[in-house]
Amino acid sequence: MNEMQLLTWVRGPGLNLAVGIFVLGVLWRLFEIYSLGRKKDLSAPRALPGASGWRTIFRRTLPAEGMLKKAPVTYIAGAIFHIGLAIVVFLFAPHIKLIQSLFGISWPALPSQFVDLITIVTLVALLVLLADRIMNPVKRFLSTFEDWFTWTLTFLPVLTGWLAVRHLLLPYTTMLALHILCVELLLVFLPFTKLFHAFTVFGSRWFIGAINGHKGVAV
Amino acid sequence: MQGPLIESLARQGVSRRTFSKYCATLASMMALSPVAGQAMASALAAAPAATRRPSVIWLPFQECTGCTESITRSHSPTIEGMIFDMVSLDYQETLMAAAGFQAEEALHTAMKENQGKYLLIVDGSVPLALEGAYSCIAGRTNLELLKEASRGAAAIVAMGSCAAFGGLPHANPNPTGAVAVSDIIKDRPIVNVPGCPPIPVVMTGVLAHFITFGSLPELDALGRPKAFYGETIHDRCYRRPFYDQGKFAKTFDDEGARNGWCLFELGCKGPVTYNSCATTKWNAGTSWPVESGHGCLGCSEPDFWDAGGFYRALSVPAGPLQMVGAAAAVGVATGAAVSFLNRAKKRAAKAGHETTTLADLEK
Amino acid sequence: MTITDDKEFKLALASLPVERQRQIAVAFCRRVLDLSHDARVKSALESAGRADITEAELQLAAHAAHAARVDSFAQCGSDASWTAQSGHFVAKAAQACVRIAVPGESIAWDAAMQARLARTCQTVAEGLGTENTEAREQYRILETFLQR
Amino acid sequence: MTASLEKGVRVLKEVIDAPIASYFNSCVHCGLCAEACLFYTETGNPKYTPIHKLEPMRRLYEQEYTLLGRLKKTVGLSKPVTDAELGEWQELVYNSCTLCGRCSAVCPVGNDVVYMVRKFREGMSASGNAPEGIKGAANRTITIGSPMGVKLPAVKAQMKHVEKDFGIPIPMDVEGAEYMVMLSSMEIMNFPEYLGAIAKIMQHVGKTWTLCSTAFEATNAGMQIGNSDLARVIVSRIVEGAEKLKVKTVISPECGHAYTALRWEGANLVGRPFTFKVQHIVEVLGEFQELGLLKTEGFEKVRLTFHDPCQLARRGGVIQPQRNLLNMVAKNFVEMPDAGYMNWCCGGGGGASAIEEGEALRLEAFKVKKSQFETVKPDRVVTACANCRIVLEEGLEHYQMDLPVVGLTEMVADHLVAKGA
Repeated sequence: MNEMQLLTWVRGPGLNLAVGIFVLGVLWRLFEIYSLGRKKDLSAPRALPGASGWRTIFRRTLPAEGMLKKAPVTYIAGAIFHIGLAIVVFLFAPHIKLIQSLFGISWPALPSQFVDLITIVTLVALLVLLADRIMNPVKRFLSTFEDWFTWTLTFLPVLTGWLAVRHLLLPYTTMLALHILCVELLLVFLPFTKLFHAFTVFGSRWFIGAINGHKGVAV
Repeated sequence: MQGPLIESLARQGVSRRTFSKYCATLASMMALSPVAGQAMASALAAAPAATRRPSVIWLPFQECTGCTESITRSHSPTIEGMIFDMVSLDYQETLMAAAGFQAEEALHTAMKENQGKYLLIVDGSVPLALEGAYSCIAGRTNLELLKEASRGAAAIVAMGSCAAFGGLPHANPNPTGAVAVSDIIKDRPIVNVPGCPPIPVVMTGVLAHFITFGSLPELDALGRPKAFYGETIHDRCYRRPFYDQGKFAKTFDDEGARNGWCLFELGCKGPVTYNSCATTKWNAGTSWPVESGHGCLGCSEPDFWDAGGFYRALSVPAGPLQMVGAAAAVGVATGAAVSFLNRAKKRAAKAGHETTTLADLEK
Repeated sequence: MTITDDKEFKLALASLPVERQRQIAVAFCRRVLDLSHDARVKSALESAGRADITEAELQLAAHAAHAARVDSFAQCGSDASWTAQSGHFVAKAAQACVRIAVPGESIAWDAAMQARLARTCQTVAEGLGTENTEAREQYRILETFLQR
Repeated sequence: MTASLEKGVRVLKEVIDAPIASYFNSCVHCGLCAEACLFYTETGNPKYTPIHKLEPMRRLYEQEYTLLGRLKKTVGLSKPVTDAELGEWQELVYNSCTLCGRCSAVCPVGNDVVYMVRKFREGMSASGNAPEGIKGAANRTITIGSPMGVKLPAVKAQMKHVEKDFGIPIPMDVEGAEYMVMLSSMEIMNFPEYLGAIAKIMQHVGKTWTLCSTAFEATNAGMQIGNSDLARVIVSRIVEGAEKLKVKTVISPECGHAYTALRWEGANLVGRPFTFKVQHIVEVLGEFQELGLLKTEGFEKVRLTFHDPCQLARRGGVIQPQRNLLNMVAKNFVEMPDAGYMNWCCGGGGGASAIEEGEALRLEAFKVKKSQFETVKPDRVVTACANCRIVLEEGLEHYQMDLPVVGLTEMVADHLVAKGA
């Protein structure tokens, strides 16, 4: 298995397997979670426009009043990371090419130098978040193996992707193969770790929005 | 610089200066020092006189004669043709006049007389299925011929991707069980000269190096001469600036293609292919695949036939996803099953509920 | 003049100047002082009783009475006892006595009400419900106080 | 029957639902809920991180309701929940949690942590791991009728006293009255003036009201302990009383958790929507103000600020009415930092103040309130919850801050123009 064969494997059967497990895992876990149902709230609702689950899905993206100054690192680095990752994944030309080849839809890309800069910013944000998870007493207290593992699972694809585009450290073939492999590992583990918050965050925010919206509280 | 080669070159109107300039370029291409150019020129010129011309045996197995075409494509009386004056090409089925048992006769005598000294060139992959019955010469399988010929060979040159990595016959589903030379012969120095076909000057370069220095050039992990296969096409490609600026041709006839933009999105395998097409180019420097507007196929890399479509970009999956439907079905089924179990468990817990009274607050 | 109901009682008290209101308030508190076991309440009442009390002493006494009142709150969910609660209201009555009078507010009336609550708590604790004569006793004290 | 781990686990299996499952799967251990919880911010001890208070329930959910969790359990890889562990968690789930909901307000992935703590208490109480203080309160509420053992005669005594003090009759068991007023034992014992204020207000606006002899107690220790069975018994009394007296609206008094128990959990406990409205007294006053029924005179001149009881503002949705009322009777009303929806808890709600062993922790948690007051430097604090008042007064006393605390209802009543004027 030399790097060309590795690249061919990860671009072919590897990706197939990973996407398969990903789809299987996501559907399985979504059913498993949301099938538990929720009892209807019999108390008389208090109508307040803007207090609904739907609104909370967006509003909860911003920090609550007065919280930004209490945990600036988490909020700022977290926001930069998520936005950066979104830009790199969805607005970088080769990724759009990939999505087009799989699903047929495509959209204009950002110039690669700009995405390259965003990738560096995203990597730095991730490293800051890692440092904070080590230094912050609460985060370290809460952290289990899964936290360190999922951090790595998220960091490696971005790093290898950047190195591949920049043709650094390893020959392009190997680095591209590693990049795709890391993405596949991320896909495989996502539904079974806390990375699944990428899907359940909408359900959770909707629930808290609906439960409190019923009481006329816009959370 | 004297010697019979110089006289014969002069007869064909090739001056000494042209000959030494050729050796200098050859040496530079092989990443040798300029001084080596001079040494190569004097060695080439003197070689036939000092010793018997080294014997070269060319064994063709499962091959399409593309490599032979390539090495002889020098239709104009270029220097490559002259190289054959330096070697005694004792056996080459396509080029030799003899046929039938005379040809076999020539092969065996060459092997006997130059035992341990001749250079064996192999062209084409070696089939192993049905004990090699898929490809035989004079009733003997390529496998036997290769083993027999390699025993007396000083070195083996696996010419072309088929001999080097198995090539087209080895591609999926590989009915003949074709393998590369290096998969069979483990005890002889082998140099792989992959390409489909390899670049002519690369082939002659390897021969010239063997004749001059009596040894094989420095090889990379896949047994390929680093001089020619040290860098990727992408690193030396003249369209690289377009790649860096993100300017890609989307179709073969769009405005990008006409402007000579990068062909990455049209499946060019340049970034992952080690060869010197971008520098040496083909047909005496006339052009090369990318320059002619078509992406590199990656023909000097193992299993390039099975590396996803030639027209699918590297960053694009090799093929459509087959498993998604089935995976979704299994996912939904598993989810539904677990939901059923969960709801049953929750109902049971509700049914088994024992109303807490004040006394129940104490353990 | 005789006082027969709370309306007259309240009017009479309100008509008194602050110093005299403080004296009558202390008198009401002394009647229920035995219900409280908090030294601070006793000390606050003693200092309030002295006619020549200065602003600073008043401040100090108010603080002591405040602390006594806060400490004697019946805790939410605790098995509160009415006897203890009567002590709480004695502290509240004492605090009314030492409060800096604000025009329009009648510290004597407040003290009287808190004293009655203290007594009610005691009778509730003893299971007598609201049968107590604290109000009439307070009328007597005021009548004798007004003659002096 | 006595409490047991097995009963506790069964109750948890019953109450764990899709929201809780979604929340456990969304938590990314970011630690922001701790930054919002006064028990962490004032002690700096990471064990008070809100999501950590749910660890046993999280493991139980994983082992019972996820396929991988169940597989891990069968092969013995999972750490089962033990009674000892629940005992250890009692301090986290009760002493260091007043169900104030600030953690839920900040969780970036939208986990309603307080919703989960409330459900976890179902399992804790069923397994006998609830604190003594609240058990006593629940016991007294069910057997005697009030968590502090207040019986009807005592209520009648206070009513008589208030009638004399305020000169207004206090109706009891009047059928067909528009409002049925509830009291919390805190008010009956510590703040009888509240009842007087109600009488004055109702007289002022000319509304008919009544107390109910069989259901005068508003607080619900069953909900504080987190046991729906007990809470159902307690709240059913109020429902029967209200329906017997055929009142239109039941007024929940100045007590946060009583409001949550009756307004939001009541219908779900008895299993059917109420046939009457439930309003917090601040809501009622807000309505009266909007209808222009409250004619007031004079203004409080001193600098005062408002402490929002969590169950009223953040958890109950009543935020603006109290401010309108204050602006009606006060000239110098200033908001404290984080006022309104994000206000900090007094530290004593949800039965926490009934737990003796939690006293020291509560006083330490009170420092956040102290710094809020130090920032605003008010001369008086107004709030709308009897227990908040006492916890605030005790805290202020502990930190030698001379700051009186008054109830909003009483303040509004003081400024009402006398009838007929």
